[in-house]
Amino acid sequence: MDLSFGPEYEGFRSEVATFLASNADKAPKGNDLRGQQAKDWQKLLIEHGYTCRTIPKEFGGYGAEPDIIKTRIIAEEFSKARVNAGLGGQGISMLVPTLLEMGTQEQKEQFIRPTITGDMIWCQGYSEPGAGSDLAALSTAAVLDGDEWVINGQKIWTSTAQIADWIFCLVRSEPDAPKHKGISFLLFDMKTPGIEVRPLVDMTGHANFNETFFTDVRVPKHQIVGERGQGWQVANAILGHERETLAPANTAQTRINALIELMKNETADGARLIDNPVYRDRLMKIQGKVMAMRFNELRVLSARLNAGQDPGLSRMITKLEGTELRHDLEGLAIDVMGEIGLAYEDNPHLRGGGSWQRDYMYFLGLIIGGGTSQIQKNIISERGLGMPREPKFEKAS
Amino acid sequence: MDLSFGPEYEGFRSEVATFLASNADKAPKGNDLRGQQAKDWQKLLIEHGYTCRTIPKEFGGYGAEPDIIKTRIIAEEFSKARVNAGLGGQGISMLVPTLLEMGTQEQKEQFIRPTITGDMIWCQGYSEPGAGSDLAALSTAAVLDGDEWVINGQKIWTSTAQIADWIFCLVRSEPDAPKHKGISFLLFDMKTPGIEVRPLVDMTGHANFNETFFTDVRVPKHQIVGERGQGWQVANAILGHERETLAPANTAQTRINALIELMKNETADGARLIDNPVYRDRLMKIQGKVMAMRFNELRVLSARLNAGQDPGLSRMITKLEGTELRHDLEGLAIDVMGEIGLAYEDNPHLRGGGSWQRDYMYFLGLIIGGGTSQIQKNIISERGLGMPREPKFEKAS
Amino acid sequence: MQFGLSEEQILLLDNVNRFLDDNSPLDRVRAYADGGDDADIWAGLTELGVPALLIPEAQGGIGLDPLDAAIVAESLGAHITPSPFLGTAVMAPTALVASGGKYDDLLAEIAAGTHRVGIAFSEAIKRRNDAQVEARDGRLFGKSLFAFDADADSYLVADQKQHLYLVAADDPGLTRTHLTTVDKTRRTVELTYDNAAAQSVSTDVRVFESVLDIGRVAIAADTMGAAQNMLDQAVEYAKQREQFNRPIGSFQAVKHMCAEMAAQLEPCRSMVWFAGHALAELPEEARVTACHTKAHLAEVAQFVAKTATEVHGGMGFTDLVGLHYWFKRCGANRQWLGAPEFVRQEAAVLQGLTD
Amino acid sequence: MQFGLSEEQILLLDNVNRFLDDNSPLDRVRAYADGGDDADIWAGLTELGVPALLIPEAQGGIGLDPLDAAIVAESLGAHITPSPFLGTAVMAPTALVASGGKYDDLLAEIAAGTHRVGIAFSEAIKRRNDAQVEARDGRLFGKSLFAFDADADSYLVADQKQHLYLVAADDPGLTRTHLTTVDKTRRTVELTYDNAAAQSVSTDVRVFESVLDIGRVAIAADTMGAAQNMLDQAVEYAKQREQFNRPIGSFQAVKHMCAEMAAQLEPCRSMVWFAGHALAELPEEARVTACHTKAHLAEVAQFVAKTATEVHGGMGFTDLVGLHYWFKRCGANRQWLGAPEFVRQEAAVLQGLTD
Repeated sequence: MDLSFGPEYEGFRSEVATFLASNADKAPKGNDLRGQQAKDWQKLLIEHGYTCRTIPKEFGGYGAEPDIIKTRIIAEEFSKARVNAGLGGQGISMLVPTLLEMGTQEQKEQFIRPTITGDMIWCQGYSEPGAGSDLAALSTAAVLDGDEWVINGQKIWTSTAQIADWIFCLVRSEPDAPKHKGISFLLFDMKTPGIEVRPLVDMTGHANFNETFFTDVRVPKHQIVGERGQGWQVANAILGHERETLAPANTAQTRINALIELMKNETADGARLIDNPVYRDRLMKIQGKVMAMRFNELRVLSARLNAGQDPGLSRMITKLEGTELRHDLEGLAIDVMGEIGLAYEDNPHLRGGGSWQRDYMYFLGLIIGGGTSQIQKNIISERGLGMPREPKFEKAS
Repeated sequence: MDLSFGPEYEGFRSEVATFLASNADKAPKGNDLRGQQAKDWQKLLIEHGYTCRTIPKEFGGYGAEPDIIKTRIIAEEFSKARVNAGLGGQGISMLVPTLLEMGTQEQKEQFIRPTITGDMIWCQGYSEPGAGSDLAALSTAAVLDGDEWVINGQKIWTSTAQIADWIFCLVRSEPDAPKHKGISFLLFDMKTPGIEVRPLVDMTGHANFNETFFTDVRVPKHQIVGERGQGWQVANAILGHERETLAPANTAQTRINALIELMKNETADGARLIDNPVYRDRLMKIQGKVMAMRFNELRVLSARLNAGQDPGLSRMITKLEGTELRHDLEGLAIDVMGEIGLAYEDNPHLRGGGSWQRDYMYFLGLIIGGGTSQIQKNIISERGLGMPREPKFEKAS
Repeated sequence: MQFGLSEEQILLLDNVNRFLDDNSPLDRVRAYADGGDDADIWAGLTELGVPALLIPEAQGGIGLDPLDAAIVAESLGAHITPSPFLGTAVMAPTALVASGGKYDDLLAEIAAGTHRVGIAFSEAIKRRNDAQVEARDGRLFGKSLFAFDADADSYLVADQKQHLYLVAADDPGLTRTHLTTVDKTRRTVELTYDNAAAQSVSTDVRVFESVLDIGRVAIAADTMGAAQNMLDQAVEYAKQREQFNRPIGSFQAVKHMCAEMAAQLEPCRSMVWFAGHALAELPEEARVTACHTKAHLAEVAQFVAKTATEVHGGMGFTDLVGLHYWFKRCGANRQWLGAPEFVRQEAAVLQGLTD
Repeated sequence: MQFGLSEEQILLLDNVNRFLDDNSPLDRVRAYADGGDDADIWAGLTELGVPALLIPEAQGGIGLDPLDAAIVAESLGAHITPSPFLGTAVMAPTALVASGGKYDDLLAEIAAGTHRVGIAFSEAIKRRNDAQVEARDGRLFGKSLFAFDADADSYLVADQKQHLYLVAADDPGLTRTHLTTVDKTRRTVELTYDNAAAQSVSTDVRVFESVLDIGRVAIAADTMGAAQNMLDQAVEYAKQREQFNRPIGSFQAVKHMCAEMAAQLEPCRSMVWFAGHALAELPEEARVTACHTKAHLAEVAQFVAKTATEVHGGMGFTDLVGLHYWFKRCGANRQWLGAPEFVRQEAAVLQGLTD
């Protein structure tokens, strides 16, 4: 057991910290993806290798070898300093790795650089109202008409669609093929006529997502990644590339510390809530779980560092357990506050800027999104525990 | 809402109470099914209509019309007085109703009277090692050889097999028929050569059940209830007859009161456990559930009283919820006692005669037995909520 | 013996349900959530006699029982209806009737739907932070957090001593500030009292307790209705929604989620009915039962609200089906008139298990 | 950075696992449960160096770390092995080593497998009813409930002040009574002290605490092993057992039960490893981590034990597959050295969140 990253990495950590100390004031504060300040900051981060670190120099990246620890150190230091860690979004996190893996040289040259500089913002067109857990059942149709695909259908959960320049989109191009073999992966401009984006308000009261409608949207034939009918493989190609985001258990740790502070400050009938043994026991239970999840993540990280080790179950369970844990944690905060816990939006008694209620709901969304808990349990039991699949009750169509 | 049974029934209640006051000393104390005292007591109870109440007089019963309230009052009064309520066992609770419904006149005359007097004790041969949740997959074979069935196979969960005179048994008589249509319902003497009974010790450390093995057991052809191949319908005929046992939520109520007493008497570091807010909150949570289950049972009872009302879901959920509740309740008792809660058998620190641990385990057995929780949830969702069955993935064999 | 609703009660339930089906569909609730009022709904409910329900016939009401109020509450919860029912038709009449004939005029106005009474009890149940209410010489000072509802004509206020006062909404000493909560189907306010004129309704703590008890049972019933409706929606959705070429309701995981909801929720209905019945008929059991019913419903509804949302998949998280209104109503009910941990503690106190 | 076991640790684990696979199969455990002894198992573990594990090389031991002890504990739990490991190899050496060179002879005997030390800590952790231990002038009075194990040569006893004493098992002032528990894989005793001669091992409460901490981590590791084994058995059973013409493991309900067990249990492994590591390397985190690990494992194992039994259906309830030995071992571990509620309370105290 060795929990240190070693002197080389501690050197890198101070380097990042030093950079942040002298440059943090240049970072944008909000989540504005469009502003000049965000682009300038992104440029600076790429130059230092603090974002787009492993993207080849020829496409505008920093061109470093993959190094999970450095990536983690960067994330930790930016999080600690509460400084914007550069542009995110599905273009950078999903499309760029996909193009690097499956795109043509032309596609790489055309799309990667503007994407990582923030000049080209993408949205993802995967899910449909009728294709959620069963994504491969998607029905948005692409019919070849001369040199153009003609697209009709509807996507949902297209976050950032309202500001996106382009979309990467799964469409059904061969309606008669088996369902996983009739899909193509297209790229097209969101300004193409026939596209309508409607904000999708969710239970938090915000429009974190959109619905996107296509009516006779015409897309040049060559704007396809991979071959016709190979879209499913293209979309899945990067599932192996784990997104290098800050470990969620660290966030849970931050949240539970905030909850402890809350319980020290809030009172009921004059008694501090931390002094209520029943709430405190719930707090301790959750703290124990957070601890277990933090150590679990260290183990996943360690397995990734030590090539050849498969993090296995410890990796598979993080989404299921991590989202439930956060939902419970935020729920406890609401409970200890009682009626004050119900405060929302412009309520002057709001605690934590309304984050307790918002995250309580948002994490219920995350329990569902990106593979519901039911799908997670299927994966854990089948891939993790080697249990038999449910028998097929009919031929895949 | 009217929770009284009315004056007529309160008169009946005092009648029962009066009977108990003057006769309780005649009742056997233990669970001995064989003793003369048990038989004399049974005879007395039948004469007064306090057991076998609705069994026709011609077969030795009391011959009353069904009256759920009287049955309940009898059960309540015997339970309150802690007096043996007469012979139980699967012969009386299951075989007799089955014969009344599906037996021939000869079978009724031959079997019912000795069964209810306690002169003929039965065991039930339904489950097999390979046929639990999927009971209809049973494979104990009965082959007709002249005027006799020749039986080979194995049954499990045959409670009272070690003392039973006779067995009512499901066997596969038509191996080539669809699985629900190849079963016959046979009756035979447990002294028939070729029967071996082995006690089945369970996690409580007791042999509450047995395994029973059949090797070339020869049974006269006519000892069949219903027709050949109709055994499945015969066995299911009485599932509609609800057994008129004392409502389990009343027992849970008794248990939670005992737990409260325990928590008032036991201490940790000198403090009464009832004064520990965390344990007390768990206690209150369980008390609330017990309350809900008690009222739910009143509703089921009421629906049964008022003909034409279907207790529906309120009836379907009692097994699932009631067994989980008791398991939790007993588990809390163990927890509050800490290491003392582990005491078992001859441990001098035993509380409640070891009932807390025993019931903690026994109720886990009940969660599983008589239709696992998974089967219960299937039933609730399909029959109670009208949700679709799982698609058949192959033809039933 | 008849455990359940009488024919009259079933008729009442049917009438209210039918009215709310027509007049409180989701779109109507959304209109309220977006800033509209509930005047037409309350007028309609008044025509059905709802505000007069608990007022004795001798005082111009209908003279029904707490169980009847619980039945109406369940329907309002199922329809997540915006209305002043809890304060105006349940808690205030209980307090006002208990004080003899003194408030007959006001009761008549309530019954006629022309006067709405809000409730400011939080500080007498579990005072948060600096909020407190003090009465001196017929005047109130301090503040109440999270009083309901926002459009009341007067407020029934409980001070620290659990004495009850009535304050007119337009009293110059009263300031009313709208407090946004997650639950947009009802509105709460903060009341600040600066020398506000207050009529003493009762200094008998038992009156406060009986008002609290019936309020808690009504909230539990509201929760029951909301949770049952979420379960019904989930079952319906699971039957219709197809993935992998079959209704998701045919997947065992989804079926069992629904079965678990039903298994937990079904006994709650009996519990709510019994709790309503006990308030009128079983005084020895009434208070503990009210506490347990309030707390138990809160826990079960939390499970149901989450699980029903999960059954709906991503759709449950969106505003499109509006399921979140029910989710949040259950969430608000959980905290109103006492959070579960504190209410269970009260149940223990009432049984002499602790101080 | 390497979060996990070193090659040496994996080797140690493999060795212990192999030995226990061969020498502590279920039949051997049953023989102990039916009244046999564990002498051969302990002799074999001694050959592997297990009792010498935590004793420094300078004192004749192997000088490994708490994490190594946790690894062995996990294997013992997985095999539900009867052995004096917890007291003799983990807790006693921690106490004896901490008291300087005073106990080198005894440590040598422990390392050689010729002396077994039992533990009587219950009264210093959470005194039940009338049990208490009082030390006066090198003599002990009173009683300890549920000391382990039954066959020790001496007992490390903590009195009310959390001072540590050593009492010889054959001291005339000591009476030892066997106490049957549900867990037949280990035996506990009641010790009564009537002027029993007691060597003072430590009056430093921190020594008591460090002994308790490592004991708790070892119990958590034992629990981890037992629970993991139950999950493994459940998965295996579900793959083999057929009902309705398919393995029950292909039913989503059964799959999801197994997935939930795995999802809860998998992080526990990391937690146990970290807790073992922290005892040696991270003194500031060690105590809180030990508490949380003990309590969290108890909760997860309770869920796993119940669920794994359910997956086995009726078979899980019988003695035939013997699953109940694991169930009961988890159940006993839950209460030993502090029940979860009290241990969480300690975690809160250690963080200054309460007194």
